[in-house]
Amino acid sequence: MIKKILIANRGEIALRIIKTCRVLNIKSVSIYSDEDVNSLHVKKSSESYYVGSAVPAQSYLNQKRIIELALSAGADAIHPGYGFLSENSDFAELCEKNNIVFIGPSSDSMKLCGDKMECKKIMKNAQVPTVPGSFDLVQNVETALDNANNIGYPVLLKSVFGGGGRGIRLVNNDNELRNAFELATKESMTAFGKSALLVEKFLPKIRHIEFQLARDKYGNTVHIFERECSIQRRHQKLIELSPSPVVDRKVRDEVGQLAINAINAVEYSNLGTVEFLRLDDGTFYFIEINARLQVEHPVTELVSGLDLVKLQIDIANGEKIPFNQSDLKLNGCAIECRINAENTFLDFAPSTGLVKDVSIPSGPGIRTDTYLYPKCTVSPFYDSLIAKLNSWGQNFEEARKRMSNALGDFYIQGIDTSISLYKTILNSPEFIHGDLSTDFLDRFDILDRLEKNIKNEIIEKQDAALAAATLHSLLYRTKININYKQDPNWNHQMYGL
Amino acid sequence: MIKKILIANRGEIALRIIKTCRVLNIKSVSIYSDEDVNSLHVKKSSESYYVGSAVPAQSYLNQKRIIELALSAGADAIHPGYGFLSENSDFAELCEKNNIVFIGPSSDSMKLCGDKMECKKIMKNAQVPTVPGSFDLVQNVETALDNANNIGYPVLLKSVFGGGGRGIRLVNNDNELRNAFELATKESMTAFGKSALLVEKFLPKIRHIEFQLARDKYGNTVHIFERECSIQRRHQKLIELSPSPVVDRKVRDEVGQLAINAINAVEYSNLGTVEFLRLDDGTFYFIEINARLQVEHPVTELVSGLDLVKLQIDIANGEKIPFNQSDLKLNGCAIECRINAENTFLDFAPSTGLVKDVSIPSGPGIRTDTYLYPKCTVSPFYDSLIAKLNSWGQNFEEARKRMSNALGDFYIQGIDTSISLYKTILNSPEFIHGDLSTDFLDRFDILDRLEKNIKNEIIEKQDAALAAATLHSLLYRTKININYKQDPNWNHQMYGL
Amino acid sequence: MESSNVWVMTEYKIKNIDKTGHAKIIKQISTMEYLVNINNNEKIVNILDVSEDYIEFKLDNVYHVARIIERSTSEIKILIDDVSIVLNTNYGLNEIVYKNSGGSITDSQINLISQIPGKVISVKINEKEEIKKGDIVCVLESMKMQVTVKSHKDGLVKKINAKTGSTVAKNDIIAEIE
Amino acid sequence: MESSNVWVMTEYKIKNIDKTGHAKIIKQISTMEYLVNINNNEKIVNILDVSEDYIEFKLDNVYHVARIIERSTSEIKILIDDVSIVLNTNYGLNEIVYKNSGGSITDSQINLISQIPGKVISVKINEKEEIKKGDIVCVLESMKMQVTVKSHKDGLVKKINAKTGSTVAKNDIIAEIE
Repeated sequence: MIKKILIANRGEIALRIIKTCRVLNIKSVSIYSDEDVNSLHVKKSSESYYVGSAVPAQSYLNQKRIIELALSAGADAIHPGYGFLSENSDFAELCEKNNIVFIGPSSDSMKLCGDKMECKKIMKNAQVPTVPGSFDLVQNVETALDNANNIGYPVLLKSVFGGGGRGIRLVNNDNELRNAFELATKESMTAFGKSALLVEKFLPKIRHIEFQLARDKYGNTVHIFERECSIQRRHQKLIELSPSPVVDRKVRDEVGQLAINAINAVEYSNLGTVEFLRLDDGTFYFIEINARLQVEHPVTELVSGLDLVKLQIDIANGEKIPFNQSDLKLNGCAIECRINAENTFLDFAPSTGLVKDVSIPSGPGIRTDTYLYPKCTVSPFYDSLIAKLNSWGQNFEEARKRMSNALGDFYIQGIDTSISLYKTILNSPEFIHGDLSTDFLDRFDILDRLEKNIKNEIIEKQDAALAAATLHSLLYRTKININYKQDPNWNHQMYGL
Repeated sequence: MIKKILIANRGEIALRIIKTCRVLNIKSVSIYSDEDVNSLHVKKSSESYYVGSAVPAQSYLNQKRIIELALSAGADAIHPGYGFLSENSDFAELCEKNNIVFIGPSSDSMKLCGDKMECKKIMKNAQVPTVPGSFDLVQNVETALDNANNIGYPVLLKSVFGGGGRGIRLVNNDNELRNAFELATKESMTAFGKSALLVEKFLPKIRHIEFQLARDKYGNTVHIFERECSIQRRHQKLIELSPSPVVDRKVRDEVGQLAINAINAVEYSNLGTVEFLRLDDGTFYFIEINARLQVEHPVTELVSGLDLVKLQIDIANGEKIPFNQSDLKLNGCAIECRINAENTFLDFAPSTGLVKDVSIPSGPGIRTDTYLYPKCTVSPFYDSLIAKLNSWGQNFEEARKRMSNALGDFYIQGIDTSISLYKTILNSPEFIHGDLSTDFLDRFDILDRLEKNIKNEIIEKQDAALAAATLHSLLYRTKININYKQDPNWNHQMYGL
Repeated sequence: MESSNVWVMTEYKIKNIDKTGHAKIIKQISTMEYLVNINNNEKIVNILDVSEDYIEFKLDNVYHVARIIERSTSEIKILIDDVSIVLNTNYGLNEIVYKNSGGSITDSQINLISQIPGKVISVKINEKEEIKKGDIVCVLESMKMQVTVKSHKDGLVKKINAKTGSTVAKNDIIAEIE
Repeated sequence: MESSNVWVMTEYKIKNIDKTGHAKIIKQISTMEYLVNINNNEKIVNILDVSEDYIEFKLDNVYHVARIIERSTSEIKILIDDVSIVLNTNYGLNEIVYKNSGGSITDSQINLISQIPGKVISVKINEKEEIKKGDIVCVLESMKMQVTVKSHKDGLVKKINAKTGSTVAKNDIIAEIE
């Protein structure tokens, strides 16, 4: 039985894990870099240790040092959170070697999930549909042409050395493919000294829908419903919800079963997520398995009632999943907005520094997971995710309205955030009608709408701003501040300038 | 359709109602006294109006002024919250006369609920069991003796002019009753010029269990499960939970039906609560109907998923309840702690003044309803309830652990609160085992335990306190404060005193 | 370095539990790190943040926050992790009498002081009357609640300042009892 | 009373929407209450709380909070109910040029300034090169994200300060473009 968990992470997810540790009477050990001396996860854990300098390689990615700290603190398990070492199979292996329980899948299973090509082949055998395209690297232009004609144009020519949208070319016919192949090979050889290309079907207007899975060490597997994560920018999720507006019970059963097959095929253990693309015609294609707790796990917690971190720990302890698929009931609807420290109009550039003041929303159906507190600092060394605002409602519309209001109540002074952007998205008719896709922001010119909304807000607030400026001028010039309330002569003072 | 609601209340319940108004796109009008100029309900409502001086009679109880404000602001409805005018049938009538929707029962129905003797008679006819005793005032000692012998000793002799535990005498036999009757009559005649006495069965070790009811204008009635509110001090509820540990499905169905019969019998409309006493042998006795939204409504919201304020407004709008009894599913368990501004060891005396700092708990399963914010003031003119901390869990134990941790995260600087008391109660084995009763605090010497817990905490923290005092002395004496971090010579300065 | 031995070794009386403890700074390890001796155990303190009325630190890797509520030459009132502790620097000369903070409150042997602001609902004693400790002196109303104020001692009621219907502020003298 | 007519009538330029507006305090009704004229409409202001960088008030019974972020003799930057508004006191003499706060950022016509701290991943231009407005100058990494810095104007690259692998602070000059 796990008694003490080292949390190899920081920020809101470290706090989230600490909360479940406290409920389970498990001691939590936190680690912190120079940047995080005054972070909330240090304050809320049972013990904390300095791990290294601000640069992640020296601290939250410093495998050797983290293992040493776990051993010296007597931690019997490590929770990696998300990001950092959470999908590093070497680290999972290092934990195993040191007899420390890694709260996640085995290193072998994680390795499989991380190898996209290998994983795609396994899915083919497990009859889980993947995006049409090559199952191996295409070594020459003839194979590429064969593949392309098999699946039909348009296709994407992808370099495996790319990532995040780089090194991807859209081609519409044989001629374009020939040209693109030559260019891509040359480019890759120059940059990396080797070339490795893939051909994949180009899919327009897609939705990102994923299933939350849990699998224990005895092979019992359940899915805990889907999450739709189509609202993205630069392939990064912004807003997630459960259920998806295009998944009904029948689809949930069918695609949920595919997800179960997928995770069984890699002999996965613990919690994981199977990601799919969904086309407008209702086709689902497997993309990948995320071998960790996801950022957006709270929406699943809100509609299932489960504590997913507890479930992770229970499975890591060798316990059986204490329910069957049929025991799980999807209750209401949940939405998450990832509050990022960024300036939407500066091309989403990070915004860091002192958070002068913060006021955190609460009330019916609202859950806020955040590491912010008044006078804390947002560091440029780490992820820009500063808070996760979640809402729950009996239905999508109630959840949406609650979220919209909670966004208005979330006050963060001193840094730029994505809150205004989310207000615009949440109140867009297309979002209200569930017309989601990964290109939602571009398709509906959301940034232009946001700009218009901001101008309208300014117009709406101009009278108040003028009143404030004028009255403040008066009070500022006369140097009468808050204390004037106590002064019975204030009336006269004001005019006797 | 209601478009604008004046909220004739303050504090957390005003904020709670505003939140639902915002979800429903209804404008909220708040009112404030001199004490509440800087209160959060003023800041969060659509409009706000000054209502009068700090004394409730001049402000939140000032019926005429409130009606005037509602009319001039164009509010088509008034929500009374709880306390203040919420159960004042004259005010409900005044609203009706002015064509303002009173969000609550009709004045006639409210009048019936308020008349305890009349209500008891109606319940007798509706076959809802009431506490054994006289149904009329006992005019002479012979009737009192008859009644007492009918129901069996021990009995309570109660003066209707008492209230809150005053004017109640416990008697064990005919002789004691004769003496008590004489004394009570004399006392009442001296104090009030008239005497009115009741005989009621004395019930030891009772639980307070109530049912949340909703009834629309067409007579459709549902109960939304029970709440157990047995943890009390001086007949005031401190902690409430749903479900009750002693109510199973069968009892819920049976007593829920009694509650439905009770509320049908007074032709109630809107949300109300039917309160029962439960004896150790499982007998339930009707006590009274609370003709308003209750303080503890969030626990019902958490286990039912309903927004009870929305349901109130829908019913007031003449809508039918959109679900049947069988649609309602009790989901998990919820607990509420009423955080009061009071000093437990000064006989629960109110503690008022500036709240220097506050940090509000959040996270999985936690909901906090409060009017506190950093640097706000708790006024001595109004109720000592400053926050309602609610937790939800899949079962009682998860809800309890989450609550226990959230209590630890609730930091309120500047005033005394009941948080420490609740930590002691929540972690008492008797609470964990559900051994609740209205005399819980006395029965288990909770205040003594709290004192011991505080001593243990001090012993546990003494090393840290000594370290803090010593290091602070060092830094304080040398006048080196937070800025020393930037000073590379600090090391030397420290020793060069 | 030894010129300021005030902080080198300090003995404290922990009022709330009527015990003594001592603390000594052995050495400064680095800018933010100290080796200390607390009640004969060596421990490491890492200071995370400090200001004139505030200190955040780790003691043997466990986080603590101490807010200095009041500080005089002989007494420090600290709120440590939300636990209130009063420490007296104990010079071994004058024993500080332990007073129970619960129950009734006195600022001297004579004056009965109100701990809360409120309206006087009723006065239960008369001047020149002999009363016992714990007898109800008056009833105050504050925050919709009735609060009884009880005598802190046996004695003769010399003067009653509280009048029915009037209001009292916190720390007002309700009565003088000799 | 008329000696200080500065505040009696003020005309403002609302930068963000390129409009003007005016405000006038007509009279003080009571200590906390004023009658004002805003854009030719009379309104009542009730002040709820005020300090040197903060004012809470009701305007015709609707609550507002204004935080004064920056204040000079000619410009006031206000955060009103979480909406950022910049006002210029407009004396009708010098027109203040409206600058779009989106897009690339300059502090003069020459310097290209970094809006964020970060590590320089790659530099995409060379000194003496002619570049166009919007061309990518360099790529910064901050918070795990790559951020492109684009040129704010057409021109000749006079000097590049950013070097691959080095770090830049907020407001550092990345390049000089003539």
